Amino acid sequence: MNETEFLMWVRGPAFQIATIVFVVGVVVRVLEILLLGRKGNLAEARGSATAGGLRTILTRMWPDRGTLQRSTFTVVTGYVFHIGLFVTIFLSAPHILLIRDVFGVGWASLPTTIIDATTVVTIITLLAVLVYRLTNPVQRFLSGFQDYFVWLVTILPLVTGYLAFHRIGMTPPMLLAIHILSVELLMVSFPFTKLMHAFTLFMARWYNGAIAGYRGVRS
Amino acid sequence: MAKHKSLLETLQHQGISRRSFLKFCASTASLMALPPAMIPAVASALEQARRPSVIWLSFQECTGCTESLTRSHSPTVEGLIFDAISLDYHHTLQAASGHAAEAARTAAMEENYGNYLVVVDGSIPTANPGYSTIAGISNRDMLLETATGAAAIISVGSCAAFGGIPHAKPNPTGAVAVSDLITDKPIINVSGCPPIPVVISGVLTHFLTFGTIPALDALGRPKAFFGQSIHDRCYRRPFYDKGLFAESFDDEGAKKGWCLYKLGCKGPTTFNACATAKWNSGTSFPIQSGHPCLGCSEPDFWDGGGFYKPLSTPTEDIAATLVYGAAAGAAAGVALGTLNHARKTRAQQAHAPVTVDDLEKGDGQ
Amino acid sequence: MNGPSLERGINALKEQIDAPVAAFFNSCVHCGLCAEACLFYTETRSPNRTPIHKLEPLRRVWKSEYTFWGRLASALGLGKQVDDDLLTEWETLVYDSCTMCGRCSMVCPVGNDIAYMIRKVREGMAASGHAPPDLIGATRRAVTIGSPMGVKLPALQAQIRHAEKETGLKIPVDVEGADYLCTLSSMEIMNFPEYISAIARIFEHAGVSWTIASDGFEATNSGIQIGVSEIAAELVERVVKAAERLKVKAVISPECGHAYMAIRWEGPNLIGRPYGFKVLHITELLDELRKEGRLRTRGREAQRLTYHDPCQIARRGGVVEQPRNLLNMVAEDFVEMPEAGIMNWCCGAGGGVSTNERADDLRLTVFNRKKAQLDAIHAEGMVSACSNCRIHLEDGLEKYHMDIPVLSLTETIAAHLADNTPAGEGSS
Amino acid sequence: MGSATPVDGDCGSGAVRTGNVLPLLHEIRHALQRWLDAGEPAMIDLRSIPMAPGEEDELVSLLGEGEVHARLSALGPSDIYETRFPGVWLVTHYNDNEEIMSRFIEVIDMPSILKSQTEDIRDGQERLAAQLR
Repeated sequence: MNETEFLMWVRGPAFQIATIVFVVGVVVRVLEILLLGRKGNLAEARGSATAGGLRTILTRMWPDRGTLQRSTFTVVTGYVFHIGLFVTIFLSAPHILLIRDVFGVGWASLPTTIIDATTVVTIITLLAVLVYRLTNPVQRFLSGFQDYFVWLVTILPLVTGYLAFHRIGMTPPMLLAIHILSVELLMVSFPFTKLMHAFTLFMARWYNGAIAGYRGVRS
Repeated sequence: MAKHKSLLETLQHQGISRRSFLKFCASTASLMALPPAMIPAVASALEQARRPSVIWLSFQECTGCTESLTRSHSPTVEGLIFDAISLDYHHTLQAASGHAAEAARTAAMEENYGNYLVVVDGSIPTANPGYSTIAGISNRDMLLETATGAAAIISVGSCAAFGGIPHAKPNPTGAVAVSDLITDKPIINVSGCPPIPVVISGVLTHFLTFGTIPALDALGRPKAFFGQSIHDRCYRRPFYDKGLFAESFDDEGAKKGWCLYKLGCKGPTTFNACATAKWNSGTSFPIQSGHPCLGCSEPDFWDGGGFYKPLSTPTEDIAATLVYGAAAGAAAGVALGTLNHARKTRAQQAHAPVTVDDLEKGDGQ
Repeated sequence: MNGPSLERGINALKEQIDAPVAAFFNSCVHCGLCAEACLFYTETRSPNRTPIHKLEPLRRVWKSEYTFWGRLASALGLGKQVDDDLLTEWETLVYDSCTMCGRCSMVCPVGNDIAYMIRKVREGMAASGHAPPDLIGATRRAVTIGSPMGVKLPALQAQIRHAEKETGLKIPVDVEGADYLCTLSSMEIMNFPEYISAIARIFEHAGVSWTIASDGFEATNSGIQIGVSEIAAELVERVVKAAERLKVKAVISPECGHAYMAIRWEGPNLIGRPYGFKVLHITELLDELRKEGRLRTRGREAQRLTYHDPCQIARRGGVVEQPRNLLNMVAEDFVEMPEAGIMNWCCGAGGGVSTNERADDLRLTVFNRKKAQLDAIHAEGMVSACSNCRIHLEDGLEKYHMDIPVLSLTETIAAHLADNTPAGEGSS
Repeated sequence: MGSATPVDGDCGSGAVRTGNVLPLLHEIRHALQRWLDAGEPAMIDLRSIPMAPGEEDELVSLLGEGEVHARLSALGPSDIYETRFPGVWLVTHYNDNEEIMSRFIEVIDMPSILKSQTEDIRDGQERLAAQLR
């Protein structure tokens, strides 16, 4: 398989396989959660579960003051790399083209210099996050293979994307192929790991907010 | 014919001055993409250079490569080079035909055994030799026979270099590149569909001037011309960096000359000298005239997922895959969810009420 | 049945897992933010006290039972299973190191309600024989005697007589058709009988029709703390039956956090039917009376007062503003602790921890968090609305040599009642 | 490289810039300094530098025309002139059809191509002698 064939395989069948694994896996996991169901609440409501659920989905984007003060590093790096991932994934021109190609909708892209800088910042942040995970007693205690694996498959597309953009080390078609392949690895890993939180956190926040909202608590 | 004269002698024979020769050397160095500091070295090499014998073989091709080369009007540098080489066999250009033509080829091979240069354009069919024959000889046999005594082979055009359009899916003729059949000779791939004329003559000049193969990239292409991507040398690159793209061929962005990436430009993965050497005597190149690069100098460019499909997009129908995937996922999810639900119901049925006496282990109270 | 077993425990966990639990476990990214929200971690710095880690038994059952890959792994003999060793190890994490205060549930960035799941883990722990002995004892007393502290009706009657003598008021018992059925926690009966006098005075002042039930006075619920729904339901049922027998409009939960959780929020779900009456916390009722102008006070406490939010009443129960409205009636210098309200820190003794003698040292260690909050505001007195909190707060303050009185909100209001002019004519 | 006159029909002529003109001018400035300090000449092949349509004209007009202008007739014409900046020469080689074959900026006191070559002098001397014979 030469470079072009490899690139075509990565853009073609491999992307298709990754999409299938990703979609099937995510849908299965979401349904597995939802279909477990939960009992209705017989206690007299003080507030609205729906309003509470919707509210918490939004408000959990911001930490409470105490958490911000006590866990500044985790909160700040969490913001930086999530925003970084969002920007690099959804506001870079080639990615928007992919989205438009698949879904038929697109939007304006950011200049490559900004994407480039964001990528560097995100990579550095993720490295710091790894160091913190290895050194912070709580995070190290909680972490297993999956936590480090997920870190790896998250940083790989950023690194390979950076290398592909700057054409470092290999020919551009090869770099592009490796970049796409790293994204496919991320997609395939998604349904089997905590990466699922990208979808399920909305459900978790919803349930949390609904349970609290029913009792008239703003969680 | 003064076959064994040096190039300088040939030029002097034509009454060309030393100053003209220096001008020729300067333009030649520029043609070969050598830095101006190399001009004296080019001059001293050209003083010694002998006219090599060249056998040009055309297989499954469209003659576009020859057309490209001969577009340059004489006496250009390229023209002068043709004065300086002995083109002993070329279907399109030779006067001889039939047995006489083949006899010229055989004679050139015998006379210059081990020293002649073979130029190939077109791919070679392997599925059935009958797809392309010359004088009753299959392309494959002719290539193998002619290559035996060659000093080097120059594969001109993407067909000879990588299989090109004949090699595109489903490749009915079983077309292959020269390098798929010949492995024991130096091969220089001058890819492109067609290659830039000055690149063809630049490579010929290099061989003529220095008698050596220029530095090649991983795909066997001279680095001097194929060392950088179209994207890296594109004058529209600043627009890419700023995120300014033409969205269609007739929108404001297109009129303002913005980047053509979204229209499927393959510049980022294509290596060629178009952006600097340009075409039609340096007039323009596709991107300058508002069309995305097709990536014609890359292997399998024809199968690259569509000329107008951006590089970053998948080549398969992912929207459909998503729909089918979601449907399959939903079916599997509902099935698994139902099983989980049954499992939970069973657990609830198996539940035995816990009383205070059930809390303490063993011989407690 | 025939005693606790691992099988029964795992079965109980299987029953407990629902969509929220699955969503929560799916979402955890091991960020560790819940650790810094938990006083059992912040005051001990033991990483294994990170809230989400305390749920490991439930997580393993969820994974191996309700996920495709977990089931596949189990079928292949892979994957981590729940065994008795695990449950033994987790017993102290689930009961001694967690008050189900729910502070972690408020900070989790993906929205995991960890306290909700701890409550469920305890069902499995109890059914498998991994509940702390003291909690088992208290539960046994609650079921057989009627109160976790062993308080029987005669003890209550003695306190009622004492209160009647003190206040000169008749304390209504088993009065059918009263508006409100007041329940009590056995701690109030044993440690803070002044509470009975206080509500008698306040209700007399406001003209509230109320009663105590001789067969449903105990509001605390050991079943909820230990994690046995059947027992919790049985205990709730006693109050519900009394309320139905006396045909009251509402049941009043006393100054006790988990009692409020039990009767107000868990009760109908435990007994499987909605109530025909309302349930109010005493501070909710008092605040309603205040709004209606039926509660009038005079004079104010001069010392700098603060309010400790009992977790089950505020964060888990939704009663946050009412106690503050009441305190503002009688406090000259009311000051909030840092992070007061729904983000307030637990005292460290809820959720059965105070019943569990094994955890005494730990609960006093983690009281340091409350001490830091108090140090920040230089409070001269602390008011709360949970007798369990109050006992532990007093313990803690004593241990840390802090001279701060701990007051009951209801008693403080009672002490400042205005002269009893008929409602509507008051113009003080 | 692009011909001396801008080509009509270029998409976005004038709007597009590679930004290569200014760096080139700086390169020329440094080359002049080196010539002054060390007598080291420099030569820049304009064919090797990507330029947007119109940019090369901009460069040429910025350099302007100085005192010396020469035209060769050797394998087609060559246009050689000193720019406004003494020591900076623009050398353009054409073929017989007046198409540009190559174009250089030379930083030197005089481009070597202008000098008479010893071989040509010898040749000329022989031809003169033959004529006088």
